[in-house]
Amino acid sequence: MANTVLKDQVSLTIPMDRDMELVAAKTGSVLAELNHFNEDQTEEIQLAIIETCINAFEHSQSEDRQVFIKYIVKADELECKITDHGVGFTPEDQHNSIANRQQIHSDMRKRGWGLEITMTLMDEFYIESGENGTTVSFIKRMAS
Amino acid sequence: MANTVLKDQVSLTIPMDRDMELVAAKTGSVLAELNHFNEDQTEEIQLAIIETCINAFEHSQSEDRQVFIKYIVKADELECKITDHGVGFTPEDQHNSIANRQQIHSDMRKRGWGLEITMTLMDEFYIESGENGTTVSFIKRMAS
Amino acid sequence: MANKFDIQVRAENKYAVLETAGYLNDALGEDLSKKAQELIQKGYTQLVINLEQTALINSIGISILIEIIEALDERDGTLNFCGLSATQERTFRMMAIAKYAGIFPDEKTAIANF
Amino acid sequence: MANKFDIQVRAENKYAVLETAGYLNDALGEDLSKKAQELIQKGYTQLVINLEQTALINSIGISILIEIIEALDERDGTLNFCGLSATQERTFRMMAIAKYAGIFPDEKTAIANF
Ligand SMILES: Nc1ncnc2c1ncn2[C@@H]1O[C@H](COP(=O)(O)OP(=O)(O)O)[C@@H](O)[C@H]1O
Ligand SMILES: Nc1ncnc2c1ncn2[C@@H]1O[C@H](COP(=O)(O)OP(=O)(O)O)[C@@H](O)[C@H]1O
Repeated sequence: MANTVLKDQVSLTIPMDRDMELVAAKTGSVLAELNHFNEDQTEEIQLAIIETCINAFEHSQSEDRQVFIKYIVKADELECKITDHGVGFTPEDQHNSIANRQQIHSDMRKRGWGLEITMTLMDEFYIESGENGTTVSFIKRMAS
Repeated sequence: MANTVLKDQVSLTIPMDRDMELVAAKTGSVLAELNHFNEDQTEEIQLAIIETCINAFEHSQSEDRQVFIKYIVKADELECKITDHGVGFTPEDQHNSIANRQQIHSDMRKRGWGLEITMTLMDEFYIESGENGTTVSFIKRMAS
Repeated sequence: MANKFDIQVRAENKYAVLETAGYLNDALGEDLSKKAQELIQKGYTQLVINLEQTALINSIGISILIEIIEALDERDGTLNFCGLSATQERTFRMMAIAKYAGIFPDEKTAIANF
Repeated sequence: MANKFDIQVRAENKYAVLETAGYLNDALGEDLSKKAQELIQKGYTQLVINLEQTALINSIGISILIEIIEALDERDGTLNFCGLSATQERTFRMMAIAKYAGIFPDEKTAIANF
């Protein structure tokens, strides 16, 4: 860890274990509340964190079984960077996760929603993924 | 960070900044609740974390202005290790903090309570302090 | 708060209400699914799921809700939700759940609209 | 929840009630102290501090409560607390606050016991 002053950054490391995504979500919700986000936005931030953590738990196959979360608090936005040291994925993997499911109503699929929910609820959204793992980043801006 | 599996350990780093002790306390409270601690015990854990973090903010003079918290969850206990990279202190400093205060009622002093509150509310309590900083550790066991 | 495993079932004459409390994840979702299947086995085809005491739902929890909708569909039944937060309702609409299940502000309205 | 700066003051004929909401730290404590001093200036010597909506207090917040007790002591006044959690009451007893201020379960009892 560098000895720099990271005034507005909180870092959290959680094990890939039952309900640990709630710890990450709550940390985000306290930061959102302290930063005066409203209740709906705080819930949206929590859902985005939960979905991204669960994806790392379910899909990353990481050996260290840990998820690393950075929360960066700015005047009117909250950024989260969620990293695993797993196998990574491509847009094709993501597409397959949607295509390969059976369902009764073609427009009501059961899985393959995590990334889409996160993308829809947040204002900015990025994926960096490779053989050293995945970092999903998103930014929520305060409603004006 | 070693690549070992730390199944029951959560790590949090917070800046020494206004209200950040609440982030550390809430993380502890979610872990306590998931571990089925009762409401009183969850509050006690939060208070111990808050007091220890505030001490690091107020007294450590650390240059990196960060506090590092490890939460270790076991079957019927929660351990917290709270570290700063500050100047450290001795039992004498602690004693002076109590002796040098003016007050109307001699038994109702205003400051010098943080460590004592933490010690009283937790089941085990340790201080390691030196010129590289301070680690305060405490364990809360579930009421049987 | 979070993850208090808790499902209340109130079975009336023509319909039944399932009320959840706490984080709706795979575990609580499967518990809910089991209770809904039991009601469906007993012949109930009009179910209300009241999510007022559930602040957080993950997408695995929602996928289990979709399975309940599908099970009711096979018997021409209906599922009505109530007690959703604004964000939950938004997510349900995004996932097309709102097309195959009802979404109502409170239990009374959810029951009145089968 | 946390840190909503919020203090309600209800000044009656003979006493006044101060009700806090949120984390009682230095900031909320100083706000509370200012409001208490204003009441004391106006001649109030019987104050109730209702902490029901305050889930967390830090020791700096408590030190400010002690200053309010001292300010009232100088005028032969009384401070009664109510709405404390079990842990808050335990901490107040440890810090000898319970010797110089009253601790009551609710506002009604706190007011009846000046
Ligand atoms: N952290 C990750 N590591 C590896 N693969 C991932 C990760 N996150 C997402 N994916 C891939 O993207 C797909 C889509 O994820 P998502 O939209 O959350 O739906 P679901 O989890 O239901 O499949 C996953 O099935 C997986 O193949
Ligand atoms: N993390 C720390 N770094 C340096 N000194 C500390 C630290 N924690 C406690 N101390 C010392 O111990 C003393 C007692 O702390 P405490 O019991 O919390 O009372 P207070 O903070 O009101 O002085 C402090 O005044 C300080 O000298």
